[in-house]
Amino acid sequence: MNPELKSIVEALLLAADRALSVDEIRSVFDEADRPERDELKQALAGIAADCEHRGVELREVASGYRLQIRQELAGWVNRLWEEKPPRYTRALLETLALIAYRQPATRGDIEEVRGVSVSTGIIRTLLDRDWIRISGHRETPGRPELFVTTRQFLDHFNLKSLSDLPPLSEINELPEALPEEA
Amino acid sequence: MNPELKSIVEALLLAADRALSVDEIRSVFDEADRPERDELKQALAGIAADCEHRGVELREVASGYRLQIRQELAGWVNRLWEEKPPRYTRALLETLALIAYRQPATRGDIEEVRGVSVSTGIIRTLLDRDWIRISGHRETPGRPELFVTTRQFLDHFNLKSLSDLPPLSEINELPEALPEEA
Amino acid sequence: MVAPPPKTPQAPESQQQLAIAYVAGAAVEELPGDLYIPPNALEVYLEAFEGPLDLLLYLIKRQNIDILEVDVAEITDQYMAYIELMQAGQFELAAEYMVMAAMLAEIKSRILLPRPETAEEEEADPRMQLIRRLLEYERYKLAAENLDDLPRLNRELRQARAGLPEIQRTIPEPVVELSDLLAAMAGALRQAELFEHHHVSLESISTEEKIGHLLRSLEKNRFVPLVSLLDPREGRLGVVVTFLAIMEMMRGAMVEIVQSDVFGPIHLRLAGKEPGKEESA
Repeated sequence: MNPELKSIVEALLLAADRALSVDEIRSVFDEADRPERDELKQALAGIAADCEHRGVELREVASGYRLQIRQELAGWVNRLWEEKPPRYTRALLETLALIAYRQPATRGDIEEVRGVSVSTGIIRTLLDRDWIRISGHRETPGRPELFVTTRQFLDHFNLKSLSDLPPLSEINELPEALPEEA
Repeated sequence: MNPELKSIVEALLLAADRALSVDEIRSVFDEADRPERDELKQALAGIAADCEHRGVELREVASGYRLQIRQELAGWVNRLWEEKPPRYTRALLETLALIAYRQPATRGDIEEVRGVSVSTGIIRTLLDRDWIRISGHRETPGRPELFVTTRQFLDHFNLKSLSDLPPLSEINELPEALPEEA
Repeated sequence: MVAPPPKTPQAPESQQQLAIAYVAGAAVEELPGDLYIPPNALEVYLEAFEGPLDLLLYLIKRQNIDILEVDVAEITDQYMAYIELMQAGQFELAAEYMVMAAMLAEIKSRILLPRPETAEEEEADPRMQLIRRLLEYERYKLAAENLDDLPRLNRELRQARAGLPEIQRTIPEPVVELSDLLAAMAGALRQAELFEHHHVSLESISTEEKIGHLLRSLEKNRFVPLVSLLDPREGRLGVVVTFLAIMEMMRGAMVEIVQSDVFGPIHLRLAGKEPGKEESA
């Protein structure tokens, strides 16, 4: 078996962060040196064997193969999250703040103030967290979505109503505290 | 060396989506069986050795250790994504380079060397990416913001510290006088 | 990023002909071959430069000479040719390009004018500051290229990640305090203000406009003191552009300049011929 093939397949599995089917793996190779399915299965078997004494194992699931952290190690891995909850980026917080103060606001409105484009990921995260919702569309070309904050947003920040947000004039005096890990 | 320790550390590195410091790794263990720093470093060295012929490598960057896909395999791995990695403009890269090599630097400092104004979009993009942050203000009229690079910047560019940046080219000693013009 | 403009194999001698053949306002007609760009490509072309320093570096590198050996007078001519070309293409130039034009013209005029023999004045070679800036810019231009060549995450490198074990506590949501949110708003507002400041740009004074203005102030057969043509309200840049305009007019034989005594006042008058008209014998 081609040892290099094993390395490539392992790299693919660890880069993808999801299960990959045999065909997906084959598709990243140029046609000229695309491995046969059997060859690939052999490489996968080799990876599985190498994992014997490692922290991960090769699993075959419905959509293909994935390298997964061993069940026995779940306890340690979970502590990693306990120790350090993820944090939001400055871009996300500014987007949320602008929606809170300027609602209803479109993506374009936010981009105008911030001078950079607002990523879809940020809007998705805010929607997923139920902090903002789409209240409608602005009747301008493209009919952009109008975002407003939700009740959950008020609850999270312990506000009774939007009028409890400090006025902008006060905010401008605030020092710019930057989220930066120590 | 405890072989199990190596497995746990590997699992942690593959569970996190960022580099982990030695202290972060130690903190997931109960105090009773928390490995000493030396022991942990040995485990990390063991992992690095195991990676020798694999598709991943252990790399120490500014925030700690991470397992990453070998650079040589980027050609295959990148085909898993439709999206092309972002390309940055020269203006952005020059601004970033000036901040990296001159930090702390103000917008004015950057503009002086580049001879053009620095767009707000560029500064925003760099702040959004967490590659730079505002470290304070220079005590000159206007109190301009001082920018420095972050650990995330070093992590992203695969560097352990600022001293790993490619050296800035030397400026040759200027002659006392220039030749007379024709 | 736009690829740098292609180098055309052009003998350096031909660049001497850059002594431009246009008169103020008139269409740019005679351009050296390596300077010709289809009008629709102009925008793309200018975008290839990161500003006046970058353009100057390109002009210098094109001749394969060291920055230290640059002939400021010649490079000024070439630079002006580009500026004219861009303006002829109705391209709105950033103020920085005009400021650099003025600075170059100032240096050029100081080189061309006889220099007083005092030692202090000798020390300040006006070319030195320009060269220092060019070297410094080149240094960081290179540093930026090196930075771009470093392997980086999600381009050459990927974080290796494995699937998480099944019984997995939910990852906690990030905590955000109201103060974090307000600080973010403060940051956004401050940045927006900064953004607005940057809409205020230098009002550029073009050499062409200045020539037109000077033509109106000068009369045939009457000498006007040079000093009276300088308007302090236009600032340093205005003064430099005035000199630049006068130099252009000299080249076009549109003005006569007279200085009767050494270090005496300089006077100008309109030359015998009108710009653009054939000289009548």
